[in-house]
Amino acid sequence: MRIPCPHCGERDVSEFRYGGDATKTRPKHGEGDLKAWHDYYFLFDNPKGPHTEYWQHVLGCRHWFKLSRNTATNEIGEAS
Amino acid sequence: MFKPYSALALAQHALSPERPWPRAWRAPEPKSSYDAIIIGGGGHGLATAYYLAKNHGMRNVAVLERAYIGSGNVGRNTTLIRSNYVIDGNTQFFEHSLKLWEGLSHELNFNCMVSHRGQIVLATSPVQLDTYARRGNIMRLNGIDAELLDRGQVMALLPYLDYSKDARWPIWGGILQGRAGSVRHDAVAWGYARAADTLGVDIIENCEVEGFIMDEGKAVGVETSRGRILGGKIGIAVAGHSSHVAKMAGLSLPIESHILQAFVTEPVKPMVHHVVSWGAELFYLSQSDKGGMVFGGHIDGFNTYTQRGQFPRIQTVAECAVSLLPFMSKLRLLRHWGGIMDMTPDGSPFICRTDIRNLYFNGGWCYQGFKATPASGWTFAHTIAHDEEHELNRCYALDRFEKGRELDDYGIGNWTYKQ
Amino acid sequence: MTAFRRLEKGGRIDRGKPVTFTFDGKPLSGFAGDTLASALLANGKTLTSRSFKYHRPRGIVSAGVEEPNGLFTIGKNEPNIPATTVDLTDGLAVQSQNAWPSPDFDLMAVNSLLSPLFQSGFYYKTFMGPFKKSWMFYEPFIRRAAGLGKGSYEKDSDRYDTAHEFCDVLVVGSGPAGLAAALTAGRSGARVVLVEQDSEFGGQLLSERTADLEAWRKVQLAELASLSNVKIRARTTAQGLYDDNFVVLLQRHEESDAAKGKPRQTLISLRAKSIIFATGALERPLVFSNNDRPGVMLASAVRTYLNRFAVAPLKRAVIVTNNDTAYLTAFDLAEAGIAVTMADHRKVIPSDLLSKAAMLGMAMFPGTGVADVEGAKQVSRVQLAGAHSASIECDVLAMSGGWSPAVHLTSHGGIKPIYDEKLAAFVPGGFAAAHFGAGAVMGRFGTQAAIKDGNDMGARAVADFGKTTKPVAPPEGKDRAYHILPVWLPAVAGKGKAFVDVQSDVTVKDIRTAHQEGYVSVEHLKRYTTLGMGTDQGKTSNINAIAIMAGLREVPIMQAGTTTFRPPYTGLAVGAIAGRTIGHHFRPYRLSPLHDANKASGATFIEAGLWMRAWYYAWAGNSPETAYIREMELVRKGVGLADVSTLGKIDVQGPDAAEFLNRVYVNGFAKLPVGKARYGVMLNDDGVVLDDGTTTRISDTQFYLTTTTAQAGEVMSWLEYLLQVHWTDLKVHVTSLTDEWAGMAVSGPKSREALQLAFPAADVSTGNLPYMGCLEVNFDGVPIRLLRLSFSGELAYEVHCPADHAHALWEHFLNVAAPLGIKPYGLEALASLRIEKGHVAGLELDHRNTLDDLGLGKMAGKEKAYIGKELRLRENLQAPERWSLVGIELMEEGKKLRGGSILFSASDEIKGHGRGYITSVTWSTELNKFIALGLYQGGLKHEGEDIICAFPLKNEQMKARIVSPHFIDREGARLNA
Amino acid sequence: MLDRRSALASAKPYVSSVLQIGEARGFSLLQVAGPAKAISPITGKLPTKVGTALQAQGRTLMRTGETQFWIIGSENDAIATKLDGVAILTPLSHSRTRIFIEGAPARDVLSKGLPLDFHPTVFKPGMFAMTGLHHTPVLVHCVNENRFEIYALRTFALSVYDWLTDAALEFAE
Repeated sequence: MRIPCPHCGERDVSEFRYGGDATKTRPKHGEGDLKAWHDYYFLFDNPKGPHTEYWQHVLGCRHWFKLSRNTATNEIGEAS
Repeated sequence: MFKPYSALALAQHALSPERPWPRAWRAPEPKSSYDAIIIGGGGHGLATAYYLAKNHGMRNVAVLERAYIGSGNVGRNTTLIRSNYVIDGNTQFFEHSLKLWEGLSHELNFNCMVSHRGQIVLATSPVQLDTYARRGNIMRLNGIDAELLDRGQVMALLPYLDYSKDARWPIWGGILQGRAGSVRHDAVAWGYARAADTLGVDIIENCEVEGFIMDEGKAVGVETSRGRILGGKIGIAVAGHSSHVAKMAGLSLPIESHILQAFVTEPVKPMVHHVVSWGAELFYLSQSDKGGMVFGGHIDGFNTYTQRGQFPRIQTVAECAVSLLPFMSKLRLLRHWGGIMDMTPDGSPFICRTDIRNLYFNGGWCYQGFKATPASGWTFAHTIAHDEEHELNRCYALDRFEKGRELDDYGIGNWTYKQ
Repeated sequence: MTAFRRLEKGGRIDRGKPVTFTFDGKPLSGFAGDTLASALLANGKTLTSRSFKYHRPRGIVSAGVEEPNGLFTIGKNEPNIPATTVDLTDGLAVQSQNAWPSPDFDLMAVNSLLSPLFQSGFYYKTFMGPFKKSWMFYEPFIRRAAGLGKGSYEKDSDRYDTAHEFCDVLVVGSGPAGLAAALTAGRSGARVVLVEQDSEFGGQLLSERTADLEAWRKVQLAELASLSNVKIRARTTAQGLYDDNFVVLLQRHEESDAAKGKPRQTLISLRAKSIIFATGALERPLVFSNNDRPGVMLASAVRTYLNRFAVAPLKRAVIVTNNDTAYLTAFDLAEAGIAVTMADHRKVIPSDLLSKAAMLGMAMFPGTGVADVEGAKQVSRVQLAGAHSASIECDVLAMSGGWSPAVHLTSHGGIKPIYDEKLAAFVPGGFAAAHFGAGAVMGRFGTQAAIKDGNDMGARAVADFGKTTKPVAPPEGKDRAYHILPVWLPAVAGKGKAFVDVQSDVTVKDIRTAHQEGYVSVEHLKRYTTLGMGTDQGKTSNINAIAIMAGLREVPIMQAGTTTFRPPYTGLAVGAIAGRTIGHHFRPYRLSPLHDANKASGATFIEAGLWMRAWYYAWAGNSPETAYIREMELVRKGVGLADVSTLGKIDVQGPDAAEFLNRVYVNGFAKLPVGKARYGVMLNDDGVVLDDGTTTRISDTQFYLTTTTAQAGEVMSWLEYLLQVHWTDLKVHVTSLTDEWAGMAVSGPKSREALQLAFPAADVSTGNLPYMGCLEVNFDGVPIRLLRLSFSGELAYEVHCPADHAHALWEHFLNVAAPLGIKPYGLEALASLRIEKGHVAGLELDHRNTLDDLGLGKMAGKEKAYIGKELRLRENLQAPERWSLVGIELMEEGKKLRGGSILFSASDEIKGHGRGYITSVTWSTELNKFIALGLYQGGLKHEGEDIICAFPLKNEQMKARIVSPHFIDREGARLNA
Repeated sequence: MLDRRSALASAKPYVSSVLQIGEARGFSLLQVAGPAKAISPITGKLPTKVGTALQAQGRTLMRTGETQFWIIGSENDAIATKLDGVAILTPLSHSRTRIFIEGAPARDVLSKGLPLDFHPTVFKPGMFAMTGLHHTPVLVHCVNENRFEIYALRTFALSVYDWLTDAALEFAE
């Protein structure tokens, strides 16, 4: 798989680190009750199809970014 | 017409080739309703149906399989069985599973080739050996066999590892579970299917569940590619696609689907007589009865439903193989494949009721679905039959994260695939 | 008995270069340009091996990678290599496999007599009794019988390299289609890579005998070689296709020399913008009684041996076919003077073929197939049946069941092949973007069609990058249409076994059995009968099997399903995948800037994660058990110097730096004064401890954060995640300084004196540098940070300096403080000293423990928010009976506490999971006894209670006592001194 | 008195007639985080694209992020004092070991371990890439057609050097 880093351009997946579903909203710092944090941290929509997720170019510029990818095909979409 | 398997029966068939073997399991048309429906004709689903019939007298049961039985992870794993768990709950559950493995071929009258050849986990530092010691002590204290090995003992048992100065990490010792080993994975699905079928269970292949039928918050049936089927109780056992199926019932799970790759070399005469695992990086290898070296490592590290792995992971696993067992270099990779795993925050599974009445969930198996198969079916059947978890699977509830009851057997933290 | 001979002339072999090799120790000879297979045939070796299950005599079937039978062990340690894929080289040592004592006379052949028992899946039906674990008795026999070749434990002396490549167009296969495609694409100036698994380019062309085709091949190759933008690679197999056109190529080098760094093979990871599959097609065997006898071969292979290697059947050949292509073999054989008998399943045969056959004096049997084959170790006679019956003596039986496009690679991407009724074959089920198929793989079998395909696809591939090109001129000639009459089962049932998969010994009867028992899906069929599971992965057997199963199920072949093709295409050495990343190169090693200084100081090193760390020093002893005790005493009584450079260090800068740290640490950092350090703990979102460390405020807007060695990378990534993803409003910049700064701990009652001697100009008095104080000094032009911290509990300092200066500074300390008796101490002593002081470390910070478990609950800010605050409050994480940190003292003389011991109260029954366990153990030089840190149910509520430490692995139990984890200087007098 | 010591001080020299591999010492590395418009007046100019470098006032200026730059100067470069207060400064001179590889086979040798396109028309002089070599993060700078400089983490430098010289064994004497 080749992932387009917004800084460095397309690189092998081996340079990156997956960071999970990017569509979930993290409760504001210091806000949100136990339930809100539980659902945010522990529950995943885990769709079979289009997915927006976080990646870090950890063996590169260390930039964290959003990537859209189809989990049914691994087809890569936009990175931002 | 069930016909027992035996050497004698084989001989009879050999002498009169004309008399055919009966089908291992029937291919019935789905009935309009069952007392219980199990979604998923994998190892866990078939085992569940078998134990529902066997232990709980529920024989009006259907197993619905999207493709052919055993088409999921039961046929895509590295076939290892063991019970070296340290966390209260895990220890007892996986030991119960290993005990069931021990008598399985007999119980099912189907040779699953359960081989207790022993597993050795190798430590690459004194500190790691201490953590293994804790594991081994817990095993012993729970009546499970375990032996702590020093470097010399490991050298004697596994003379072919790299003990040279060239090794990146020296081998400090290891822990041996003699009763651990491997099983012919496909046979598990077929054996449970045949035994369940014999007890009256309908195994329905090419039958995909497309939705749930609810009645006042109760699950009462499923819509399938082969029509509507009602069920008094409905169990989900579709690890790999759990989120996908649970979503049809409106459930959202602490699960992400990841790919785990597995590898097999061309067959050679016996060289490796144990299951060998390594502490430097997750790596495990055994030699199948056919002669191929079967091995694997970590998941690829991101969620996907494709069964295609990424090559960089294949390289890191091959690097482990050659670095630990230098002779592997000349053996040739025959095939590699991927299975879709339910990954959970703490690496442990779910076998439990759900918020929806009469709907039960089994999944989240991470790396350990295969070895758990018998106990998973056994406890899931109990949970479905009694509408209540058995002591052995009480810890595998969906709400354990809300309660802070993680079962992190390796002390690597929640969602560690992100690391 | 020999059935083949080498012709006096012809072929592509180099008769000027004779080659000698050994087969089971006996010397044989061949020529450069031979494969092992052609050389063996030329030497009359038709019986080459024994089959997997029945140990039936077998010979070479094919001339390519699809070879199911002719497997050998090359050299000492390379089993299962198809003779058809080995270039013959001088001194090649070849061993036969899976036969004892020899393939010619194999005692294991008794299996053959028992074969009625060994029907498919027989082992699922027996070997179960009499006992629960009876399989353990049977398994060793099964294992020994299985397994083809023998491996060797000896280390592989060859070298394997890796390479990364990129190109515009990858062309796989160098037959007419591939050559045309590569050249057409190449002419556009695009970066083209052409790979061919054979040692020569040309594919099918290499088996032709017409001069104009050879001339055409040479012309194309010459032009390809002249283009700098085109790379052509022979002996290079496209093994697998992965996501985003990531293709794995295996290149086999003609010569290798590990000592000189010359690899035997190179694994190339190629990213191609587009791919043209010109992978050709594989001929199918026909299924009939005893179709596995040595001398029963694929028709195209017989032709290849004749035309490419000048190896011909002795006198007589029978050919059986269901399509036109086998006539090419027949005609070439006849022209070479071999008596040819032709049996064609088709009643109606194209007239031009009939007339040419007649002209060449071939015996023709239309509508006829093979009923049986005679000859135990080599075909001697063929029984024909059908429209005609005949019994024909022969040396070779050449068969053609039609052609199967090599759709393996095109399927790796997940697109299933589809069945084409007209071709009686599976063809690619479509292509992803930028994928193209050319020639036989598309079911277009003629040379002209292949070249046209190649031209078209080459042009389309480069058109995608807006490039134009011109096509390749084809040679004179005209394709004939491909006529096939599908034949899957024996025309007439013979007496013998009719094999579908010769390598796995799977017969038609086995498939019937599988069908009867309900193993009807293709995957069940394969897994139950092991069909297609051999080293050839069913290249010649899968289609026949699917078709036979479809027949039994009475469904169309497409409905019976296809098999999933998985990489690699052919056997791929695990060593080639691992490349150079093995042995001490397996993972990088990480060295402290003080590594050489440690070495000079007599350190013994130990692997700690990727780091090599100084474990203990020679001055203190020559074993860790004794050395660390003297090193501890040194620190407790005098002054010691330790390398702590491996600590994670992070530069946290920006106007919001204080706010940022205040959020990530459970305790407050907003009001930390400049020049002060503070111990902090971070939680993960789930409320479990992530890491701890000491962080110093350098200025209003700058902090110097340290992490544990183990978690450094994780914490860095976590901080970046928070700043870049969630807290983008905070103006903070984080940078790792782990490599920039070295650190050494100066510890012990005399450490202040040592510091003073090292930095005479600095005021290191308690007033100026109190506990948890920080002082920046400039020494010899080098900026140095003096942090008054203590891991050991003694008066102690950490001295941090830019990495390159650390070595000199270390020596400086050892020199100036020599009068104080300063000496280095290592990791083992560091760990022991911290246990005495009750500092938690790796073994306690294991991602399972909460702040409260570690006795640090009171650190957490009551008012302020911090990461993990909410989930930290989860019910069970607050349970009073949780296992939490305690100190443990051994109460028995002469025994040794052990890490990993399980803890019980004195009254407990010793079983189950206990009430806790020991994390870290040391001998205490202060208390003169073994002490430990551990986790115990209820923690210090039980201080003073006696407990049992159980270590059943060594059948040990010993009495111990729960005490405070702070074994020494609880009030902190020493570190505040 | 506190002399500097290289991470490669004890490295085995690589000897070859066609390829040179060694350490390029004597540089300073300053990481500067801040808006380009504030920084460029002081550095002369700045690269506009991440992954590109240029020379100004005798320094090599690399853009390593949208608002992050590496300034590579002489060992005693004092530019930090000029940038103080203008941007966030982090001295990294000791954190990186600069390994050069020069010669006709340089691109092929690097291709053995770096998943980058080293084709001369793609990886041109003045360009650099932040990537992984032997599982460690490195910055690879194309100085000219046949010369590359690898900025490796200091503590991994010897391991990376060993791997690289082993990869280049076929060109060694």
